[in-house]
Amino acid sequence: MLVLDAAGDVLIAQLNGEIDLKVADELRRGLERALDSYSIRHLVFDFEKVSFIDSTGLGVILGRYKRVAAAGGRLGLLGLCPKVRRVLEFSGVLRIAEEFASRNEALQALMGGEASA
Amino acid sequence: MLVLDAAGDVLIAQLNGEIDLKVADELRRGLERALDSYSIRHLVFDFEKVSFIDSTGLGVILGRYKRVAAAGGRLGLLGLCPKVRRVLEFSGVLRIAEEFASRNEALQALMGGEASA
Amino acid sequence: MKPCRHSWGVKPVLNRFRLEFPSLPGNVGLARVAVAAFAAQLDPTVEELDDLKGAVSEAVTNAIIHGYGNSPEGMITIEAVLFGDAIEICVEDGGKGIEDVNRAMEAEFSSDPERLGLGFNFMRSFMDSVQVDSAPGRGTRVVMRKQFGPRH
Amino acid sequence: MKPCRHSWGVKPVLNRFRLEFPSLPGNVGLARVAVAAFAAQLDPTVEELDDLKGAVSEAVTNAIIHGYGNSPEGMITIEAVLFGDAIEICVEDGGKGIEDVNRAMEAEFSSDPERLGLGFNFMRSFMDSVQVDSAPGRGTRVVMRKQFGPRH
Ligand SMILES: Nc1ncnc2c1ncn2[C@@H]1O[C@H](COP(=O)(O)OP(=O)(O)O)[C@@H](O)[C@H]1O
Ligand SMILES: Nc1ncnc2c1ncn2[C@@H]1O[C@H](COP(=O)(O)OP(=O)(O)O)[C@@H](O)[C@H]1O
Repeated sequence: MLVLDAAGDVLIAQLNGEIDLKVADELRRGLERALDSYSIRHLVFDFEKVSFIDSTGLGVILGRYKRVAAAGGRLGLLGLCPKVRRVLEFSGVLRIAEEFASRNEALQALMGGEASA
Repeated sequence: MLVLDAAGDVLIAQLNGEIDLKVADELRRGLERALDSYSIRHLVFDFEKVSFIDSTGLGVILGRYKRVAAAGGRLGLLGLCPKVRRVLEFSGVLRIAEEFASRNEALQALMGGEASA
Repeated sequence: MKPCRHSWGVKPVLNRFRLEFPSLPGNVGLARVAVAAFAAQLDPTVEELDDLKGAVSEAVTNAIIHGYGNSPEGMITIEAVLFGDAIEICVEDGGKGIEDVNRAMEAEFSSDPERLGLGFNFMRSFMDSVQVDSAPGRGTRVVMRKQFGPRH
Repeated sequence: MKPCRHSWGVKPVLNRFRLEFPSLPGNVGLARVAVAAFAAQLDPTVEELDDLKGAVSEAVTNAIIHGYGNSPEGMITIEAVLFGDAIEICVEDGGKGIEDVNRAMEAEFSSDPERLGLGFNFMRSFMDSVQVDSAPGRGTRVVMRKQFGPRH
């Protein structure tokens, strides 16, 4: 349900399957643990393998974004299909986040133009 | 749910989706209409696109086979995945039917070695 | 009929559901999907899920065509319970009932010449056990159990 | 609470179901799947089905976390009815209820600081109408309706 990849100060979280109440606690814990363990500035979520997400799932994502945003971090999004895009748009996430076409593009933008690690 | 193809005296019926009570009547009528309209001797069912079949679906198939068997017709099967094969085996259909690897193989065997139409 | 009673030794109930719907042919698929989505919590194999769907399909179809004689006015209830690594599924109708349950469960017995008489055989081969409780005019209840294999 | 009453002008009821399950997080997915499999009979578009799943997910999640405070001991009931080319979905809990329904339905209002307060907004944007009937100690009932677009 969650595959994490840290590249420099960017955490890329690949979400998988149905992101709802059933997985919310585990997802929250997994993300918090990563934020505690690495020195992370920016957060990128890859939605390519997400088949469903509701406001509970979005809440987990936005809660973790709030934590990095407090230290000036940015929120990146990858792999938005029309279904997921609608939910993100409607909740206002699209307005505060940056959408990227690939992992490399995200890393380049967020790591300030340095080559990806 | 049913695509019919007549080649000489062989009727190839391609089944599609979930073959259960919901579609049984329509399937029965479609097959009977074809048997009434063409001079059919042998019946071939293609299961490649079948995602589910139960004893109601098998009943429709075997009922139509009984009709052609009375005139010496044979029953051919195509496209059996493990799931469908289990149900056919368990119901005894595999014992009375012949399994073929392709449409051409079925037509060649059933049309008595003549090239397929 | 009295409600389905579930007990399977001392195993605790992990989850359960109860689904009621009218005796329409389109609802056989609804019943399969609900049971499969519910059982998926135990992480069964694809074959185990196919077995459950097959058994539910047979029992619900029987309720519609035999129990209610294809009338859409009847109600069918499915209850499913997860006990540890096992599932119990109860399919119940308030239809015409079965006079002789033993005879009805014989292979190739059917009261309808257009049918194969294999429904109960399928249920028994797909599940570990099948119990039928029925009497004329009192409806029919089929209780089926299946233990899932050790997890991969 | 009294049972869900369904009526939508003079449109005849084509089909319906009632599903009951305990307030466990794993059952949110069961509810989505059941409603989607049921609504599929009307041949909706993929977007329409996604809307139904989204709305059901929000309502059932609310019943579990707000209604029953995450206790698995509560029971949740979903009733769905097809009227012509429209669906009505009723999600009901016997939980703690809502003091001020108007305030609860405001965008970004949540009694839980960890949550977004967007659940009712999602329901309203996914469905044509959302009615909430609730009172403290009497549980909550959410009735949602959606008309499907003209068939393709
Ligand atoms: N729910 C039911 N209500 C009434 N009769 C039933 C019910 N289920 C089964 N039966 C009886 O048992 C017989 C055998 O059932 P089954 O093995 O499923 O075969 P089939 O459905 O092909 O007839 C049926 O023909 C019917 O007479
Ligand atoms: N079934 C319910 N039982 C009790 N309270 C509820 C229920 N559904 C919603 N509420 C109340 O309404 C508020 C707003 O709900 P909603 O818009 O779904 O946002 P959220 O779930 O993010 O809090 C909730 O915070 C809660 O106080």
